[in-house]
Amino acid sequence: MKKTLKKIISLALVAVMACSCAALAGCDGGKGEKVKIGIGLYQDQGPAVTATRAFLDGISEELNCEFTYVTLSQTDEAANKTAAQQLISSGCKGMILTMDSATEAILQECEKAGVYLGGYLSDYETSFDKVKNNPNFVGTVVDGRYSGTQWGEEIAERIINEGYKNIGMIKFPSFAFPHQNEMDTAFRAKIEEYNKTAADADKITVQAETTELMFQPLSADYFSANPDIDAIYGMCAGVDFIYPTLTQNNKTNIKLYTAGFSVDDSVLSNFGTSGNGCFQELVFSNVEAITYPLVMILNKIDGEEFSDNPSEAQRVDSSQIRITNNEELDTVKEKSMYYTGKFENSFLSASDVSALLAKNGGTHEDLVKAVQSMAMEDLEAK
Amino acid sequence: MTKKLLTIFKKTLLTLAFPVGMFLVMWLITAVSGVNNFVSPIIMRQVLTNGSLTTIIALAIYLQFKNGRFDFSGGATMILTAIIAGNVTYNAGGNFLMFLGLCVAVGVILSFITSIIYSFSRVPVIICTIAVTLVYEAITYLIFDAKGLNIISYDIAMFGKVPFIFIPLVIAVIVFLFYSNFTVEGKRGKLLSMGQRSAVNIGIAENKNVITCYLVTGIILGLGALVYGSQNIISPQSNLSTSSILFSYIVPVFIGMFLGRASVDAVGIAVASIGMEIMNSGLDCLGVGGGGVQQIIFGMFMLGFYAFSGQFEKLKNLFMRKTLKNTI
Amino acid sequence: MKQSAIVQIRKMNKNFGPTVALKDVDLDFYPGEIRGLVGENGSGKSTVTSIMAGMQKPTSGSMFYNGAEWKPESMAYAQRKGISMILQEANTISGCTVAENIFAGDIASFSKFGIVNTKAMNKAAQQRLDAFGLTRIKAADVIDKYNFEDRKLIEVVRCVVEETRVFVVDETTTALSVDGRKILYDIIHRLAEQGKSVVFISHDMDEILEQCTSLTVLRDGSIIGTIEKEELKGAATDSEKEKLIEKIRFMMVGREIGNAYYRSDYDVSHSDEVALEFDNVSVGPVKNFSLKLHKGEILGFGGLSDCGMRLIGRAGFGLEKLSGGKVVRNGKVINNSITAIKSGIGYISKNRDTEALILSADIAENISLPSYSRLSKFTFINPFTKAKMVNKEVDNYKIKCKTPRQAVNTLSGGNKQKVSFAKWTAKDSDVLIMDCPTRGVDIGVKQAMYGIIADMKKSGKAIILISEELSELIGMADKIIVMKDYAISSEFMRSPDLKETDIIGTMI
Amino acid sequence: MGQEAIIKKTGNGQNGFWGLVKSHIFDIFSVLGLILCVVIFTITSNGNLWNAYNISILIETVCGYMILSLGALFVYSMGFMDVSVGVQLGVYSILMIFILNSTGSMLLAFVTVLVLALLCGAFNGAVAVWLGLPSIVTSLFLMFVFGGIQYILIERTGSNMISVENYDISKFADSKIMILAMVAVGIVVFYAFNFTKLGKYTKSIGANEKTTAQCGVNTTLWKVIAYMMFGVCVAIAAVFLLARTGSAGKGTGSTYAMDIMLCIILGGMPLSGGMSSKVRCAVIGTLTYVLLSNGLTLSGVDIQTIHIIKAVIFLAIVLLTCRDKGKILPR
Repeated sequence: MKKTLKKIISLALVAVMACSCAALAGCDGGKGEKVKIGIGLYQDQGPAVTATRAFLDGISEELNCEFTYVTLSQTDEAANKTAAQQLISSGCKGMILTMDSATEAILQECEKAGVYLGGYLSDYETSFDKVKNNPNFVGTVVDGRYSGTQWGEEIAERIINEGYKNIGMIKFPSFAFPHQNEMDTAFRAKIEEYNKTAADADKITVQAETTELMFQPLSADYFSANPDIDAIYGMCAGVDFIYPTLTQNNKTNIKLYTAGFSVDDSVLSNFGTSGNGCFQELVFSNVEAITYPLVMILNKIDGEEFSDNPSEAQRVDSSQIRITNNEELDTVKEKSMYYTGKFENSFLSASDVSALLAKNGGTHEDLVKAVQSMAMEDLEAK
Repeated sequence: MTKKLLTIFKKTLLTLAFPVGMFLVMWLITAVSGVNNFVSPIIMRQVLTNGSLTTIIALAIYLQFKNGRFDFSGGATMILTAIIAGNVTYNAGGNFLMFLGLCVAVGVILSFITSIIYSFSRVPVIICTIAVTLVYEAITYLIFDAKGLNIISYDIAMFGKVPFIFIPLVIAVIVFLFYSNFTVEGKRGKLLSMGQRSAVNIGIAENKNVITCYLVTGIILGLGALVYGSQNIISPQSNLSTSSILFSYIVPVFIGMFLGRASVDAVGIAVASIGMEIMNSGLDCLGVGGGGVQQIIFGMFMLGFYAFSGQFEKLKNLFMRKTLKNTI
Repeated sequence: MKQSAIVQIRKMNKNFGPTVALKDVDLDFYPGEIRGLVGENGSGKSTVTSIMAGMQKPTSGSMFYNGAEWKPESMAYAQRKGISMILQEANTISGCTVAENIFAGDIASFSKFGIVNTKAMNKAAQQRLDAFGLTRIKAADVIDKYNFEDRKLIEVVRCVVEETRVFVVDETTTALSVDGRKILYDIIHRLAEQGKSVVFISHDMDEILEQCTSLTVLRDGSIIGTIEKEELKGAATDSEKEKLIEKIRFMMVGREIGNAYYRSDYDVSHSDEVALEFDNVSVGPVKNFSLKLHKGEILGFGGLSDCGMRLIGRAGFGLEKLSGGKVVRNGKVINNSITAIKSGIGYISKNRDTEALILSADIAENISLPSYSRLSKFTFINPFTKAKMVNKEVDNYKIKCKTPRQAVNTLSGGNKQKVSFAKWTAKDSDVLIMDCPTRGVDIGVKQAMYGIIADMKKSGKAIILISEELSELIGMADKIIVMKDYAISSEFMRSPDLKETDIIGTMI
Repeated sequence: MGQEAIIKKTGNGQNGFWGLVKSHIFDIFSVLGLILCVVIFTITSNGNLWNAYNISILIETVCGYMILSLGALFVYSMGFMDVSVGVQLGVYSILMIFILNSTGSMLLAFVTVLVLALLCGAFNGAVAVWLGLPSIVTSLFLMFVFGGIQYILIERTGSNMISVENYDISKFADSKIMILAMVAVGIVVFYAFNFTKLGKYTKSIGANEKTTAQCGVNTTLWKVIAYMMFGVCVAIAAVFLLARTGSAGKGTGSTYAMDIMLCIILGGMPLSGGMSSKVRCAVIGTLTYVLLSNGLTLSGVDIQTIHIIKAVIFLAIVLLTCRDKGKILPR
């Protein structure tokens, strides 16, 4: 009886091995001369991942590319280097990574193997100055705008217009997200400017010291420390870190202006005037922005160069979709690939991307323009 | 009769000493530091919500502990249960009762699978449950498009809030107490954990007991999943990351086991959980919540408490000679 | 000629891997008899009874109980059907109440829909305890409150129930004091009078002769012979008894044991040099104990199991924290086992399998463990030097094994004990404290060990021999110290005229 | 563990080839697992497993794990577990960067970390004994404290991570040096584990602490030494881990505590320690573990599928190597 059991287990092991073998063999597919590009995302799930994959799937045929995905760690450089190495080892000619982590070490590997690296939705804050002249680094496209000033001002204007008087301020620690300081400063400056001219009753109170979240949900004592707030400017990802605390403490009457987006109905059904109306602003970056590093890498691989190629690697802003009211939300639901996860909703078609390649006559200016013309008005115009 | 009342009074006092003491200490510290929002209904509600969750999970961990096993898979079972039950309920448009039912059902099924693997594979329990943990974590990537779970803002997440949170809490405590004190398998489990070989020789069917115990753990884990899923956004897990759930909820178990000696173990754990949450909330108010300082204080407290309770035992032995006989 | 057998065992075989434990055993047990089973360790006496009692399954063969085929699935099942057995090792479960222990296999009978009625269970347990005259034991108490002996008796209460037809006692009495034994003897005799069958396994020949109505001898898994009631009762005088025992021993071992069982000499001389001194030692309940052990002396300690002698032994090896006084060897105070071993003291624990040996380790490892400090040269332990040392000991003690790399738990009890002796001779210890060194060891090995102990004395080693077997103390010790209630109650010098009865009086 | 199980594990002195096979069945399974991994991944990765670049990254990845699990052997053979290694590695990396950046002296950086690692080892070994705590408690304590320190250190830098400046740490990431380090540590550990008191005593402590103590072994002292030995390995591993990226952040090292445990289990060693602890458990386990991740990625397996394949293979290997045939369920 025991012996049979052992045999069964051995057989099972062999079977598992064999199955995985077969599965793997299936994975290989037609190789041809497709160019292999590795994509390292710091999330392994979620709408951004789905949309990125959908976009790359949609354009892979036209560009004759094949994409391999790995998940990066947000905190562990060694793990990220291993992931990058494995991409190189599996034959990738280029890599697009969303984390600026161990970048210098990874670039050394790239130099050894002749692989190109590009950044995606990341400003490469820590390493950019050191790597921008590295021939294997093609530049990065930022998650929205590099500077936070503009958005801070925009939110301040909305708040002034919509008449909220007591504003809570929440952000991530500045060691991790330095640009949220700019939003903070810009917001406060704008409000102060308004307060100078406003009647006493209309003056806006802003939380004196911005609360920093250590990547943990807001704690309930926030409400006892700031009892009277009627709106929160959440510079950090408020969907995951602020909203849960609001619902749990029945504070959804507080309006939330925050970065980030969710395709989840629990968020969207409470946006603007619908549901509890807690969410007033959501912002996300378009996954199509990956076109920038991708095109730059493909140019390098092709051995082509833009006529107006910049002398050093660039940090390019991308346009963001700001959702400020229900109509805009409906537009997003209808037309944005980020929400639908369907390639047909993409800003750029496969041939659009292909046309941007240097060998097809594209220019750097076109490329930058392409990733910067994907804002709300562009979506509405689509 | 009055004597009995007096003992009950004494036991209650001893049991409550920990959270009350913790409250006073934190209150004093916050007051001295000029933080005046510590004593507020919001904080109290936070203590109760978090404390209830901690209690339920700690009970599930402790039930296996009490039966002589260190089950590594508790965290993974809970996460997977929450993801499955939550998503199914949501997709089916079910209500919070359906969520409750599904959580318990899925928790029981997963625990049953674990127990079957353990009792028939006869692999040492830690190693076996580590393997099971890896499998359950991997499954979180395979189901529901690896979305994890995010239902905190729906009505089905009702059990995550005061006062409804007390319903799963009370069920968990009752199930725990009922199983370990009043049922045949609970008694058998006690015999097995204290003297495994002897109990097997006497003729207690160990496999059956292990499976029953896991089924009960499954109920409690299911309730834990219900509350956890109602309070947290859950993302898929990998590489034993769920062990951090285990390690962070094990401290109340350690403390509760000691406090429980004054009364009943389950009550000790509940009281320890509340006490720890008072500490956490106090630290939050002081502005050191969630950061490195809190972790360090937490670690210091755990070691200090454990060391104290260890010495307590030795002190007690000094006055009770009886143990001497047993060592020879 | 007599009633039909209550249990019949036919052609029973049992193998443990390649080891044959039982070979075609045929055995009958009759109502109203107390059947002694004797044989060396590993002769199969425990195996055959444990199969009968449902603890393990036979490899082949059949059993009949009350004429019907008997295939017990567990000990609990067998007990419900009337065959119960008390095991040699402690089988109560600490941390649980007495009642839970008594009804461990039977909790379900106090339950409705899976819910246990604890009150009813405690009440029933108390009734059972009272029926056995153990009114001082309270059913609702946690069993840890009671000592080893009481726990053994609680086990008896668990095993003997109304349905019991066959009751097996496997070497239980070694754990019991005289009082405890008396209670057990009463129980088995009462059962026999009620027409039930008792199977009694023991190493203590005198006990067997006194209590049993018939006797079966096993050797190497086979039945060698049976001594019937008539022959047992026939041996009335001391010399006849002596002869009978001689005969039984011959059957057990298969060869002449001879007279040189214990030490033959009565030379109590020893060097004047003090090897170990207890200076006003207070440990636990033992107060102000003083004693000098000399080189070449065998000091025997006797008494009931809880008389304090064991504490003295542990204190001598530095295992106990002293509340007063000191243990000294060569001017050095012994306050823990490390200083003890450094100054050449060795200790053989009574708990052989849990304290004296590492069961999962091989023979070589066990023997060399205390000697590694000596073997280690500039951190290097030379495997060849080690093997040489181990081989010497294995040869010296004639440890039965295929290779020294064999795990200790594959050895029989006697050979295990040889290993725990060997590790101290390998270490070259000059003082040896032995706590029940021959417990559970069969005659052949026992004889060899007595020879070794006698040789040790000759070579000038100092020995403390703690034993519950008086005959062993009389046979081996130069001086016997009897302890009672944690103090010395009497001392006897070695003499051919010393009788057990002289000593027992001072023990109780 | 059941008595019968011990017999099973240690072999029962049978003769002949099959006796030998039977008594080493668990070792054979773990080696077979490794060979199977190599063969299958060679096929599924179209030979990419063996290209020079992949070999070099394999060496780089294995190095850290290998040194750590070789050191962990001493702790695991006593039946203890150290969950604090991961955060310790993180803090050590950060400290080394601080020291390198301010003094430029690798020696100073290493010695500081070594001293800290030794102190942690001593703490783990001694405090648990002195206060009468289970060793997991002190190790949890260190985990919380070091986790907190790592967080605070990084927070203080005002950045997400810090990097080594003005010092070429990447010279330690050279394959030759890494192999050299692994072999050197391997030889020392092999020697210490099989031919010195340290190895003999840690195994005996794992098998039966009471007996070991009664054989005149100062178990507290040797526990401390064993933990310190691990500490030395942690310090060495920290250098090589840092050399890989030249930077450290909040999560640096955090996964190592659990990974090492998985390595050792994959090598066929019971977590209860004792006599069946072998150096080859650490070696084979580490190789299998690293190969599994590397091979699956190289073969182009989807990220989400890698987890389940790894888990199932782990389960299968565990079922084959850790089965216990005793009468009672092993705990």
